[in-house]
Amino acid sequence: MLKIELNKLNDLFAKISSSTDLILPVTVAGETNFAKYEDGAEVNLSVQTVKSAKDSFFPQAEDLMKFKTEGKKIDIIDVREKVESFVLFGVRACDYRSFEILDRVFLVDPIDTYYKAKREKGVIVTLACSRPEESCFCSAFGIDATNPLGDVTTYIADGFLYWNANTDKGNALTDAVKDLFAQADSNDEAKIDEQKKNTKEILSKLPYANVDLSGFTPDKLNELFNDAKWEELSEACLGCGSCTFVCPTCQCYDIKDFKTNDGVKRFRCWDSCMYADFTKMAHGNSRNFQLQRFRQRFMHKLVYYPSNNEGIYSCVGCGRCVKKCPISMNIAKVIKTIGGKNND
Amino acid sequence: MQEINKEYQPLIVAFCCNWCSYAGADLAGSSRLSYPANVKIIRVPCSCRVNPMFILKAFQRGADGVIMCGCHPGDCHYTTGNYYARRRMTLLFDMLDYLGIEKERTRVEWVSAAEGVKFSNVMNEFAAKICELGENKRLEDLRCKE
Amino acid sequence: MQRIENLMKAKAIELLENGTVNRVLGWTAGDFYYDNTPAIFNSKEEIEKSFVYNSFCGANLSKYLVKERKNEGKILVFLKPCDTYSFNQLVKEHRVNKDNIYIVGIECQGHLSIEAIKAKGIDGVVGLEENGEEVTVKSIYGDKTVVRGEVMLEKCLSCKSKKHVAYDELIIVNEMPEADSMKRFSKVAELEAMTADERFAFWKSELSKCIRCNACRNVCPACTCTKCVFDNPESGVDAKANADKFEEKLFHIIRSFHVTGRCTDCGECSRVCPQNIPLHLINRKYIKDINEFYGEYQAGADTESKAPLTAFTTSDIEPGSNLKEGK
Amino acid sequence: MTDFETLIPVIGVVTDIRKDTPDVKTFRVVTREGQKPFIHKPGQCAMVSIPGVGEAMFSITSSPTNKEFLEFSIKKCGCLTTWLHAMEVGQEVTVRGPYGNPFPVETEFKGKDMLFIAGGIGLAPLRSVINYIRDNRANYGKVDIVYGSRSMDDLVDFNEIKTEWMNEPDFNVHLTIDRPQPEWDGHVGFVPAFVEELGFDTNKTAVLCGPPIMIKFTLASLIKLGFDKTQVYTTLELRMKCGVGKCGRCNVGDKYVCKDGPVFRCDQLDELPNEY
Amino acid sequence: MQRIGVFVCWCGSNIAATVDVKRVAETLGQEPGVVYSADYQYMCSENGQQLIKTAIKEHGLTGIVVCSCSPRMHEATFRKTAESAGLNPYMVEIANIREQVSWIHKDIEEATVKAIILGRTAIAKLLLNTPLTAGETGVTKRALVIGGGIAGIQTALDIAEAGYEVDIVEQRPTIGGRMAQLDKTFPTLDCAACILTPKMVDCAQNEKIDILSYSEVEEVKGFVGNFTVKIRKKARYIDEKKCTGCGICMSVCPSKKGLNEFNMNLNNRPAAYIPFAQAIPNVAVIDPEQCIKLKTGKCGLCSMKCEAKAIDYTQQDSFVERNYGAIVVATGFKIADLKYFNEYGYADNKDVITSLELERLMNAAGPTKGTLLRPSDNTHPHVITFIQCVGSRDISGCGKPYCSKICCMYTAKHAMLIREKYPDTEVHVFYIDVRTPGKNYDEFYRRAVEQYDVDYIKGMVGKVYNENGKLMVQGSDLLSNEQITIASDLVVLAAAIEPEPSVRKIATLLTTSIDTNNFLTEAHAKLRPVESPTAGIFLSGMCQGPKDIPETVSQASACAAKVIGLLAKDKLKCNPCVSISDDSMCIGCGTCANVCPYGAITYVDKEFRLGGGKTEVRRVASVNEAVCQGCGACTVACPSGAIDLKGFTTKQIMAEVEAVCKR
Repeated sequence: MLKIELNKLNDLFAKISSSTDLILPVTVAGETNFAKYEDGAEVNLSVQTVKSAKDSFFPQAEDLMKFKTEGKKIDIIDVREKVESFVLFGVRACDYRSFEILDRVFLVDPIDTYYKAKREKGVIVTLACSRPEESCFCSAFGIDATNPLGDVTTYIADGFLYWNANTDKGNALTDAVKDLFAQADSNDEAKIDEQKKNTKEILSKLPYANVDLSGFTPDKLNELFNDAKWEELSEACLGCGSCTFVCPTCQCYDIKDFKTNDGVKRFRCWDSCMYADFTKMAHGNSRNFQLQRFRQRFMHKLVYYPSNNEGIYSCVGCGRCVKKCPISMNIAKVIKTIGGKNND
Repeated sequence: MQEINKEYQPLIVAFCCNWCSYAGADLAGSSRLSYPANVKIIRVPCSCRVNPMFILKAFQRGADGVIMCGCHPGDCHYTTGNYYARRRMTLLFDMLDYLGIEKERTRVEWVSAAEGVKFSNVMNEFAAKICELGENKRLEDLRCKE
Repeated sequence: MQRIENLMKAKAIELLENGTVNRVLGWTAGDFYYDNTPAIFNSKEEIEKSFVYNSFCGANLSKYLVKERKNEGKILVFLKPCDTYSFNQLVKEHRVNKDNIYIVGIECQGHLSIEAIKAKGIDGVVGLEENGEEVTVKSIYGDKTVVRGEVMLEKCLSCKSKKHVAYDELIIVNEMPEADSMKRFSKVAELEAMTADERFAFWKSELSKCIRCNACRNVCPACTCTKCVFDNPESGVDAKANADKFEEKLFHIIRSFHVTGRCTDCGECSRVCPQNIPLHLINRKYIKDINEFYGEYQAGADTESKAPLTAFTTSDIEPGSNLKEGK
Repeated sequence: MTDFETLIPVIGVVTDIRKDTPDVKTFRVVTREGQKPFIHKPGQCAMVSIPGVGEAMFSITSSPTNKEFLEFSIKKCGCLTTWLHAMEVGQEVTVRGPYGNPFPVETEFKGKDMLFIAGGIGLAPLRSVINYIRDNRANYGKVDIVYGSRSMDDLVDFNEIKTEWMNEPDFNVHLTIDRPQPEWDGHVGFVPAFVEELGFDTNKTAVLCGPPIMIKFTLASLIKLGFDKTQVYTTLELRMKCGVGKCGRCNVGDKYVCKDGPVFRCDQLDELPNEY
Repeated sequence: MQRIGVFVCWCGSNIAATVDVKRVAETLGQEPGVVYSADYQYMCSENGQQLIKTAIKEHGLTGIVVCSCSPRMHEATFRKTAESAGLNPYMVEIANIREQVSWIHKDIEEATVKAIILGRTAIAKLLLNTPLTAGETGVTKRALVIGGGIAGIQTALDIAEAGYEVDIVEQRPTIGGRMAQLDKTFPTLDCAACILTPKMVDCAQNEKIDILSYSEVEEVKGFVGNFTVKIRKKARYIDEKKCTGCGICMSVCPSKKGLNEFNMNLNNRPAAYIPFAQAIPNVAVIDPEQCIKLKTGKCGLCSMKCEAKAIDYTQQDSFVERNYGAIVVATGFKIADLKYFNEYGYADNKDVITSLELERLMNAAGPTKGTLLRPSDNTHPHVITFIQCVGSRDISGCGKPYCSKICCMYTAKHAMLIREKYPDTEVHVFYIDVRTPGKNYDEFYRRAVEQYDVDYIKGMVGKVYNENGKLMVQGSDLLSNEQITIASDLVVLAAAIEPEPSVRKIATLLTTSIDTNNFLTEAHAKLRPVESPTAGIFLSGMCQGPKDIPETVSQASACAAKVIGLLAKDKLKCNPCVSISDDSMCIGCGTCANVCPYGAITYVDKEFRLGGGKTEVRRVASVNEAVCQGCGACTVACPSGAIDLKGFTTKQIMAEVEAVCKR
């Protein structure tokens, strides 16, 4: 394990970004989000980002291809540029788990090559949590926030950032920057362990840490689907889509065409199952009411996805939706209301 | 600097109401009063048909300046259309300015059917102003230029 | 506060039981004191169980009445002074049926913002206690005390009015502080005084945060269209997610333009923005302009007056004439 | 299939357009080189698009045994389809696919007596199966086809039905239209009632396709006749966008119509929540 | 996808000299959707139109783009062409490559590129056009003429002659207008009264004509074929039906100091009066501002003396509401205010008069009983100086920029009449130009100069001042290039004329356009001179522009012909480019109706199907297609974009913007 003083982090970032793109939490106009590191950027590793880290692999808007039309002829132009490797720094355990969840969507047959290219080229440097928020409930999904995986795992404790490579990619990155680091000793490791222990204690006491998900099993699909409580839960929902856009695992997208000045660009962009026109097609809409759309989101995360993915929930308990819902309705409340008797 | 300006041909979209300003443009034409070729006129029935979305759309698509022309207040073919248009544009232009978009890029002129000279003068003047400002960078959509 | 909540509960139960209304629109308690959710209560039991009114009931309930119009019977709604303006505006635009609504105007001492509390460096908030001007924040990392006035919602810091402009009855226990509606425009004026370049830089950094989640639009009581132009492929401006910087601006300019003269400045757009973009500054610019150019106008102050954009005078100012050269 | 480009289509040239009914046209599509754009199985779909207009899922109506081209029978109902209907021969479109699960022609259907029931444009997805069976006649038993439409004019592929299907050995075609028409001497009435009237043997495997309401009532008719839901197949072609099971639209419960469907056995549908 | 034909017009060399028309046709021929393109010398010619018709049929075109002159010129022509070839007329778009391209750009490359862009823009719009069909409305077979001067009278008589009912609304107590004030008329020198009064009598006697004198239009609703007009009948304080026009009230009225408007205020009249002897209706009126009874409650002399018991001091304004199919504006003119022309001393010298005042002074029924006496001392003037173009052709901003047209001729008339009647009188005329186009006009003028020795001085007058009882007219003679001063007894100013001021209010009521000089705008300056741009509103006489009597009468008859043409129809086609509201999007907020200038939008409750078998009743906007004029104000006001304007849809304009911005 290596270590670097926190006040030297900017040197580390400068070094990494001199050869590859570095994406990390940056504060712009008061809000922290993952963004490209540039000289003078206000890096902030102490708060949870507003949006999740999924942008790096599944951007909010992404060009798929271009078309040129002339008369009756159509030409398809592949706009995919060769993806260069990049470093995604400061990913928390919950967001890291979200990549695994997204992988099960985008990397299963047929593979989404746009996602795959970025996923392969991204070096993920995770950061262990030491100060969870009240909205966090990653532990409910079996995530250890104090010990995230990734190509490199980092810990911040006592004025130092500790660095531990886990994979070949991580080792390669480490080789490139190791001049800036010092070797950590057992004393340091003890400090980290101490911190992990404290953090775990807090985690276990968080209000939503122990929400009972046991009621959400694929075999109860229809029963859950028809639960009468969806109505009261969805009543206040504005259908705004904030939750889906800050969510690390929401992966619904739309494919749209944009007419440029000399052709058509086809791009995909995030969409939200909360939107009224999400399922609207020429011949009608299969989810006409907000109740259906609201139910879809939570059923997908808690039942449909697990049903297709060996019981893995498509929620990581990051709590972003808990914080950002304009009317304070969220997945934790849904789980508590519908999920089972242990939640009272 | 001169060189650059010669090269640079600002694109100007002019929304003209059918009854006065479009006729004014026709009069400019029949009086052979020239104005830059990059002024492109879009005919609307009345200035009140001009939706702020059209103006933003023009900027998005690469216009460097947008001008709306209508009948003089009080002379609207539909009696009151240009009064509504005037309020809408006042507020819209103010908002664009507030967001930091150069105020000189937008303009409203009242041009009657008899004001061919005014039409041509206004267009020449406006184009010159936009030339000074250079390309529209603050309201551009990079995708359109690809 | 507790006293008001009790009065509200009692009133709700009374009106339900005497048949004046068949349901109640209020707030249901959350898990952390600050996460109250708007809710419909159908019975005394439901009200007793989870009805809440505390300093985190900033949400404007009037928009829910649009949806409730479809349901049978009279509904009781609790509206804060500023919410009543939105209500009037909805009445004016025929979006709600006044006859089926029973309004109880409630006291408002200004509502609090959990974001503002967190901005003070307090995280892990799991509960609060209100004590007059002091608020004790209970956090997993220890308790802290803050002054109410410092952690209010932006819309309450610059409250436009403490007057209920529509109600059937009022529940007011304590005197409400005077509101200074002109205070709202100081930040707008500050921006106006900047150079165009500075303003552009300001908005560029603010709007670049926009994730286009549509929360601002969907929460807005003036945005009640069944199909918004931004969702309509026929409109020419439809878009999902900001695929280009232009779309951020387009969306916010058009969104605010569509509510110009209809926006009551309820402040919900700014409250719900997940990226905390000061959207109220856009809406307020229009309001300020209207006041300055066409005379004082407060949308929702009444249900009859003509909106500024559907009216005119022959001597209105000319577009752009107010703007200074090169500013 | 790992390097399969999920979202990038190929260019297709429209080489033939047939007007089947007042609002249905059949388009023949080949690659620029004149070949069939891709191999498919009966019941599968493809995404057809006009850049700048839209992209939508259509079932492939030509038989997999046809090695020369793909055909799509498309009903005019939205923006893209209106555009397609206005198209002329020689126009290029983009196609990608094939998507979805096919009918189990090589497994469950094999050796069976088949009963096809279609309403309106619902015949489109069945055409590829029916023609596949005709081309592999020996592998299947008797074939009954019940096809109904609003009017005579709305019967898709009436020509092919009359000249080819009706002449096929062991093929029984039963046509019906909703309301009487002077030129029509066949059956008049709705499909579900007609099915009951015809009273089929329950040893058949049935394939149903049409508007949701027709599927619902016809299924009831079949059950009345003694069919089991495991004997009845249908296809759901709703709200697909990406075609690859990722965009999140077309799921019914945990099943994605574009990946797990569009062909479902009716008993499988029963397990899904009622949201289709 | 449409099948579009593009037709590029050379307009002789008008377009072809600066635009490479072949290249335009070729390039546009490649555009998606375009299946045919051609160029031709004159598309609007018979052969050109034939070319279009043939192409439409042979190539099965679904729409055409004509790249030619302004749509204001020939859009209607090409729409008819298309229609005759079986195409919907609204599937035609015009790219204006003459007025907007060839006439203003010199560089061929630049012009050609612009022409192509404008062509593409028209194609982009056309791709989104849909065939539009006009609705139909009935026609009320009755016309309203606003103004009872010679123009209104002639129009009304002609319409009535064709068998339709017509009402004349006249704001003064009598019809007759300005012409009734004139003495003789040029170039034949007939007496104005002799030729006008028979027509006035005809009006009164024609049973198809109803004269509403002393009345004003108060409110106009509706649209072509179906106007509803509210007319205010001002209180006369005299029962029109009872009054016999005997004039006793006039003679007994003690309040005699009213200014006689008919005599240009040159003398006085009583509070109860009949404007002039031949007034139609020959009914008295009481001036409420002047009547002692009405002001103080004391007096009542006229009432006591009136044998017909027609006096009614309690009379109030009353209103009538009538339906009309067409409305004619014939509001006429007045003499412009001379307040900006102090140099001529009009305000300070009684003997500086306007020509209309001179008319009254020379008129046998005028204040001087036809003897020319100057106002100051009622003596016969021996030196009379006329000053032309007072306030006309003035670009300083004080006067009118236009030529008042009639002054040259009437001055010649006046000079001639004076010289004829008073040969001892010296007559000088200061003029800038003498304009005498018209049949026998120049001959008339020459007679004045040659036969009557009128002294025409080409030059401007700088100043008129009073010196020892003489009016010194100081001016320059441009021909001899010297300053001259003429000591005159009477100075006559050929003051500019301007539209009757009430026309502005009427134009607003009728929603018709008006130019900067307050003249009503015609639908087309050359080709539709008697129609206003607002359907069903027609223009007769001076309200449209300066003209003399023969011209006014011709225009009045032309106008009548147009009105008759309209009234003869049983059904009218409406403008199909009207607003339409999409019920599925409309939220019934009421914003659109608030901005509609025509009141074309109302709201209805409709039932709609929701998904899942549910229904809801919603309030939605409904546009009256016959009332909507297609301005589009509602489309922008509507926040949801539910309301759109056919022919100028949001999508179409957006497509145009996109096309125009492509470089």
